Amino acid sequence: MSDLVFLIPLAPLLGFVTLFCTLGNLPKKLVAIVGVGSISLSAFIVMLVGMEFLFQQDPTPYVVSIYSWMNVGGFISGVSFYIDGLSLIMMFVITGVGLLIHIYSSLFMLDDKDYSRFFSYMNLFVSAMLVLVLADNLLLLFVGWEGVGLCSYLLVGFWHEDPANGSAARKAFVVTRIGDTAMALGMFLLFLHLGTLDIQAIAQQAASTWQVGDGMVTLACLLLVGGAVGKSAQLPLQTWLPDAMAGPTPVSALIHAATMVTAGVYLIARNHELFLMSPAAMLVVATIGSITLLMAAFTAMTQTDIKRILAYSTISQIGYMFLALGVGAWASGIFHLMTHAFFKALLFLGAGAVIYSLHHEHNIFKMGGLRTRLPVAFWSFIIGSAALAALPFTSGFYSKDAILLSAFEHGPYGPWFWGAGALGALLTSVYSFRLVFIVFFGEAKTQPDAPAGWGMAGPLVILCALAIIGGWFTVPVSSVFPAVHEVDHGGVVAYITPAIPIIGVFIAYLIYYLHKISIKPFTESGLGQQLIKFWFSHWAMDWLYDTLFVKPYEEITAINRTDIIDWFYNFTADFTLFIHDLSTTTQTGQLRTYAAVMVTGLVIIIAIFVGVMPS
Amino acid sequence: MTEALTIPMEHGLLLASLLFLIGLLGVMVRRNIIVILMSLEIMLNACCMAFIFAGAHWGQTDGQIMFMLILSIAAAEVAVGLGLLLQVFRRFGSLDIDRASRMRG
Amino acid sequence: MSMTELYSLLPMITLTSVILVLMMVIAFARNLALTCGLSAGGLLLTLVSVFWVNHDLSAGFVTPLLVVDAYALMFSALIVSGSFFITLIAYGYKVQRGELQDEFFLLLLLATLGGITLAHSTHFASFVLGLELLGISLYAMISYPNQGLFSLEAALKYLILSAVSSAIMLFGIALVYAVLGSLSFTEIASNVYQDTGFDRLFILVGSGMILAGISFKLSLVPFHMWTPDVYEGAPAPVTAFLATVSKGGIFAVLLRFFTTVDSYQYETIISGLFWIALLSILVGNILALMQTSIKRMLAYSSIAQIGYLMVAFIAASEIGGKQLAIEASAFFLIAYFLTTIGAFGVVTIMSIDSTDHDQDGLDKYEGLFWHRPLLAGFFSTMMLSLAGIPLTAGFIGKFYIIAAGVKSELWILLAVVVIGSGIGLFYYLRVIFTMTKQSESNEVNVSATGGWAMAAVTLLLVILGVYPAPVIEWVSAVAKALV
Amino acid sequence: MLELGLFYTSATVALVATVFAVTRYNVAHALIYLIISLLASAVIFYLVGAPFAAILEILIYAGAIMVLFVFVIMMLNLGSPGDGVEHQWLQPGMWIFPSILCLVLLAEIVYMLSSGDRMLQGKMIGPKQVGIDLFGPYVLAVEIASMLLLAGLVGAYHLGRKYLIDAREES
Amino acid sequence: MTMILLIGVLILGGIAAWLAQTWNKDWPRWISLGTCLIAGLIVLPLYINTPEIHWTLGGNETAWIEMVNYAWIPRFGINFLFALDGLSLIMVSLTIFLGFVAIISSWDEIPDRSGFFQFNLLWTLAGVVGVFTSLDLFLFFFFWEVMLIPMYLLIAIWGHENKSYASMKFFLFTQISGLLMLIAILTLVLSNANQTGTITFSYFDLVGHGLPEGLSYWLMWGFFIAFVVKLPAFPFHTWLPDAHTQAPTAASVLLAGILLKTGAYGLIRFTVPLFPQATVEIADIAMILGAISIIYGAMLAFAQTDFKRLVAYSSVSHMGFVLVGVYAWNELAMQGAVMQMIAHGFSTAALFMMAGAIQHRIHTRDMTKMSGLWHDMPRMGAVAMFFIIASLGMPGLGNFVGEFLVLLGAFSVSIPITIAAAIGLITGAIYALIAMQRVFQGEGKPDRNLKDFGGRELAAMIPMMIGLIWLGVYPQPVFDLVDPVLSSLHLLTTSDPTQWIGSLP
Repeated sequence: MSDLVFLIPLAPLLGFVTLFCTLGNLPKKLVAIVGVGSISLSAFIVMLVGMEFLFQQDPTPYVVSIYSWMNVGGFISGVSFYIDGLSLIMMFVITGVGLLIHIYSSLFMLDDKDYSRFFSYMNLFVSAMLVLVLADNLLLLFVGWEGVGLCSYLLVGFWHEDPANGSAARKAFVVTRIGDTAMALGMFLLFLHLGTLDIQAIAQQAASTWQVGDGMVTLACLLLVGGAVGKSAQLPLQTWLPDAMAGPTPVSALIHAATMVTAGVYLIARNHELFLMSPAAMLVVATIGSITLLMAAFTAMTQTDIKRILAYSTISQIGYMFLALGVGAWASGIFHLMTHAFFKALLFLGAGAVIYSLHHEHNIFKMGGLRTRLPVAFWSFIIGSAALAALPFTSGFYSKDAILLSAFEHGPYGPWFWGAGALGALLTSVYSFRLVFIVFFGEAKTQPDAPAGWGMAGPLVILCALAIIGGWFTVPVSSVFPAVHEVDHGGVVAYITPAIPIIGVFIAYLIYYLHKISIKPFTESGLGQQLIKFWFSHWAMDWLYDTLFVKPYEEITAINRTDIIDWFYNFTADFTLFIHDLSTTTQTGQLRTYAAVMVTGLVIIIAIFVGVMPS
Repeated sequence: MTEALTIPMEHGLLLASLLFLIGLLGVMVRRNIIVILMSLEIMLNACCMAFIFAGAHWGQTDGQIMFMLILSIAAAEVAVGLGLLLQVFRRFGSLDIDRASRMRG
Repeated sequence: MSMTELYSLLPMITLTSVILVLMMVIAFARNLALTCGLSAGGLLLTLVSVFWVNHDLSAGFVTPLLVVDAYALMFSALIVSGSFFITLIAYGYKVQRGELQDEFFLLLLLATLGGITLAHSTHFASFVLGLELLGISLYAMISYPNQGLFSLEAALKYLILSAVSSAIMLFGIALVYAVLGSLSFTEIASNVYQDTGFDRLFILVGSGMILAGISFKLSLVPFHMWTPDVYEGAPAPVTAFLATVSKGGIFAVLLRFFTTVDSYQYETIISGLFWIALLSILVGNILALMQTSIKRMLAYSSIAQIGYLMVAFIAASEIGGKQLAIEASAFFLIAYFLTTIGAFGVVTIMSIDSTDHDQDGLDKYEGLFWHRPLLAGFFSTMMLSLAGIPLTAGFIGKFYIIAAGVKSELWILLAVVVIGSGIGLFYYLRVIFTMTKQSESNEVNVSATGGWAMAAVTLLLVILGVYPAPVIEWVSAVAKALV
Repeated sequence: MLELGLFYTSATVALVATVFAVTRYNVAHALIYLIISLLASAVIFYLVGAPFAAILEILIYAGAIMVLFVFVIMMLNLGSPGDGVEHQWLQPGMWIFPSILCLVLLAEIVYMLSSGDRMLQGKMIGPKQVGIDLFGPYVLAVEIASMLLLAGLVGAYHLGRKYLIDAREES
Repeated sequence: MTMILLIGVLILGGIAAWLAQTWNKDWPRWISLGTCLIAGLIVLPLYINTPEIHWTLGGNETAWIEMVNYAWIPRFGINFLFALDGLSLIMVSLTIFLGFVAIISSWDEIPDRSGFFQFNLLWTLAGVVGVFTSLDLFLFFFFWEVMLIPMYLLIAIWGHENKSYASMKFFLFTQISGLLMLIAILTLVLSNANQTGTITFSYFDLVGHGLPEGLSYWLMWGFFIAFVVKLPAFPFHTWLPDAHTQAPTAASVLLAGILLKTGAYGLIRFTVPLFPQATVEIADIAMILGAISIIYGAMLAFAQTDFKRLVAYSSVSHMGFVLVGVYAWNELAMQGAVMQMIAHGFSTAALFMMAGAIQHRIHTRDMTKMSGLWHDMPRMGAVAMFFIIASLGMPGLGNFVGEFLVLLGAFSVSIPITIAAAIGLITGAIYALIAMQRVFQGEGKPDRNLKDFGGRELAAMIPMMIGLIWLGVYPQPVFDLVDPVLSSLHLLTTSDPTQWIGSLP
């Protein structure tokens, strides 16, 4: 089957090329067939490859070399794919969820005039994402990494007639580019010291070159983390993700929830051997994760836009994954990645269905009572939110529980991480069910259209199923990651942890369904308003960056728009002209002046010659 | 008279220089073209004188020969110069050299 | 005088005979075409005789006044060819200006004779006579009748100032003679060393005055003030002559004097020349910058060009760099001749119909590229050559100058050359740019002879720029002989 | 001694006459002073042993060339009426800078002259000697000078003739 | 012989095109196109040849694909010395190709004097080909100057509203710096002649000269400034925005696509090999200049409202990478620099062509007056998006390979400079995307009725797109072609491999 591996990213790429080059001249039906078909092909091959790999006696990772990309000056990088449990699970998620979302989109986007462009970008994205996860070296990974960033940009700004969308897209690209640059520097550092960018080789070389805790390895890890936080929207580069919701909803589901934003998690997990050598970097990852998950959770509590709530929840959930990575619970992190992909895609698609039916209405306070009118969406949301809140027996529960327990066990800071995670979990359940109660219960405020057809409902249903049962399996990554010593599930924590979401749901129920508890005293108090405003603005991060970076950059460039250096040259020219004007006045046209100047010259020359005047 | 003066050559050259400078001054100060031409003659004459003194110092004929050559130069120059002067007087209606300062800059 | 001596003087004799014949012809039949043809033919004949003599040259003195050697013949050839082209270019110009134009060519030939005399002269007497022969012919040519007031003014200014400078120079010569007792360059050279009682101060003041006079003729700063006015006022062909033949002849004698007498040993003289060259380059270029009259612009640019030439001249003060420097100045001068004649040739052709004042306003040249592409092409080539851009002889010339400067390590002057060239580019390009502007057509008549002459000059310029090897060989052989 | 006295007297005359020649407002007067200066020069030439030069100075310089000036002055009818104009033209201020220049130059020359101490040879060089040299080594100079005079002739003829033609047309 | 044939064909083609305008308005461009195709056909067989001619360069054996040597000016030992190796071959091919693009881009744009236009275009190409192939220093300088004249005329005659200023500035900058180089060349040659007794301008004789270090240092500056002005690097870059903005499209394409590359080529071919010691001394300065150029250019590009000006400043930024790469002087960075040169040639040429096409259609370059062009011209929008993406360094396209290798190589030499240069990746994205948004995205304007890219324009664009993808996906052939050149240059600058400037550990 390894012969077919190259087709996995190639099929969507060909789909992209076909759709892009025809520039919207194909009938929509054909576009949908190409767009969805290429992903299906990819998914099918992933299935085949996965089956073969998993049903081996002893699954061993293998490399599929396509061709040698660069071989220059001691730097060798090939286009070769690395198949192991981790890349397989990623591919399953990408092609599987991707396929569902493609199917969903084929209906959702049907009325859009740029239908073909949409599918071409989506195909390109899937292709790039597959390259990202399949790459066996960091450079190729970087290709996919930037590629998905590009697609994110293209798709966020898909409706480019509105400049706001364009700005959001640019923000998404530039902010992640900052992280990418850090990651590139990390790659340079690794290459400088290890002489290779091959991921497996790095792991081996690092072990032989560096001691555990070496400053260099920490620096390299931190630079890679820089890339990861950019792509995965973690502190301090998370500000782009909420704005990225400007794109079509399937995009949000695929890119900004299920796949691309988890690339950072994948990167760290992929390089876990390196990270294991740097406890400090691990600690940083965990800290970033826990802080981000809390910040985002607080913000999600205050949002009113349905997609932004989900966006912040995504940030928060990735924070959990980071926390997991940081505490060494690799498998749990990847597990959560997978389950999150299911339930978040579900939530977004559900939200998409709602928005679709409500004529692009995003404000949750203008919705309400949709439970009966949009039953599919309603159930999607119920299941998705339950998984998100990690209610028992949903997929989210299994993954998140494992993370929290691992965090608790982890070293001296463990309880702190656990505390953050637990608080986050509480908030998660509150805001997710706040959303459910406000949107689907209460009185109806708008009249939705009839729900869309099965093309959209079908994927929702499948995802519902996945969101529930997705947690019942284990991810086949045991061969990838070092065995974690068995977590002691005893103790109070093991019982408290599962209970937290339930408490959260209950609180939300009291506040937003029964209206038993009024939050008005809080929201209307001065401090409360300030706090809410602060949280609503996501801890004023945008403002901070605006003031610190964006505005100064704009101002400096605006001041220097005409190029200060040029001023120097122009001054030289003007000065010469000035001298010219000055000296033309000596040419009076009068013969007497000329004679006098001549004689002056004579006097001076003789003076120089006889040495009266120093030459 | 077969014996000529024996004076310091420098005296003669000083005289020539003074004449030369007076002529130069005339060129620089006067506005009447005729006077300027005359001043030129004074300068050339001063040169002649310098050559005569120098020739007398060395006892060579070269000084006098140069004198004669300068004489012919002066003659030719004056001839052309006066011809030009007539034109100028006709066209400009004046002998003021400052009239002839249309070109400048 | 022996036969060999007479034979060596063949070019001068030829030219003199042509002058006399021409005078007779004019006396009997006034016919401009005939006159012009005779002059051109005579000049060609002279040119042939120059090469003839050069072919089997027995270099030597012809009386103490003149010397016939490869150097003299090279400059003679240059001067005669310059006059030849100017004759051709002037023809159409003169035709339009009615009767009584025949003597113009006579004067031109006389002036050329003066130039050749300068090239051959090795004695102050012949030097002064050659200079004045050149000068007096020029006075008459500049103010040649039927020109406007400007030419009169120009002639007046040139006459008076030139006479002053001649007088200054003569006085200087007298001072030098007073202490050295000789007027011949070679004898001066030996006296300077042999005579133990020689007075340095006399020689210095004397050479200061001579240098001032020569600087005037070469229009070097600060003796340059006349240049723009005279260039502007004089009829364009005369300006071409003034800028080339007159300067070439004087430079020839200056270089010969310095190399023969080895005045280079006087450091103060070199330092004086240094300032003159430096100021000429800077002042010339700066003054030319925004000129709207092409002739004035070319006048200022010629100040700068001669300043470049002086860099090579100064470079000859280093013993090791002497040959290269002489070569450089000779080649640069050749390029300068061609370029200047070409440039003023275009102005001449443009001015054929305007009998009052030459067409030298920059605005008159707008759109020339589109109406008269060939003429504009010629002019652009000239501008590029003046700017020292490749494909033209000017580039090789500038290359030579810089090589000479580098060889003698004149870093400051080289820096000034760079600055000057930078400024220079601006106004040369401005001309080209003006010609490329769109404007309505203004018709220009081009005389056939003038057109062909321009084509020949341009072609020569480009050939020299692309394949200069033969000329370089020639020049370097001459320089080798001189050193 | 008498000759020496004669020399310094002539020198003084020449200087004074030249100063007057340059400073007179009336052109005719100036010309007369110039002729006096030239005659004084001729005396000096004779005294220092150049009789041929002295004769030529009188014949050609004071005679021929100056007569040309006289012709022109007569032709243009520049008499006393020109005085007033000259007075206007010559502002005292105009003298200052050129005079300073000339004085500096004089100082330089005096500085130079004071360095040496040479006597004239006191030998008389007659016309014969001059003639022999003139047509010996300097024969080509004579030839070139002839061309020079030819150029002067052609030039002057042309410039002057044009003037006459115009004058005739106008009358 | 191929080189002389090539230059000859271009020169004669130019003359033919000029003459042809008398008879028919359409002929010149067809002749021009044909000339370019012939030139391309002349170059192609060279790829098949393997380097066969061996020559000693600074004591080392080097291999060349072709070499021509005729005496020109024997007095100075100046020869018609042309030689071609992989690096030259690549650059020459790029030149011919972009010439083709330039001709196509100017197809409808030049209504009158098209013959003279094509003449200048082809002569510029001839000059540039000469620069890339001549190895006699005099000859090199000759071509170096010659290529400027037709380019000057292109800008001065067919330029836009401020052409006088722009063309003048362009010429002044390049000429004055050129004169400095001429002085340096002559000093080098004559000082070398003082030592060895023979005057020679041959690169092969001059490399490895034994001049004292102080002198070499100053000479190096002469070369360096001339090349860096052309590159152009901060602070000599200010001619470029004006020249590019005012030039007609074809001239912008040539300027950005190949003329800038001559500066980089000169640095690689001449400055470093001739003055290895001095180069080490200023490597830091040069790299810092490169890094400043990258960031400064990007910042200025961001602030512009004129589309062409933006692209022009982006060139400053991109060529900064080349400067950093060259002076990092290890194989990675050098290969990166070469790759960046080629890729930048494609991407910027395309962007200028785009700018020209837009100006041709809506008669403005002001981005504030555009917006929403995608709506009107989706094909152009898509193509523009491609090149914008390429220019901001998207992996998978040529520019990325170049920038990445430059940074990777430079990282081993100076970490702070590399970090500064890497910031250019961010600033680059900022201006590139804002341009995209301002021009193509946003609300379209009604009634604009614009013509989308037609077959002619796509015929120029698509090869460049394919080229960029090819360079990004499979750059190895280019590396292999250039590798022998670079490694021989390395060998001669550093006889001891351990002392390579910025060699890898």
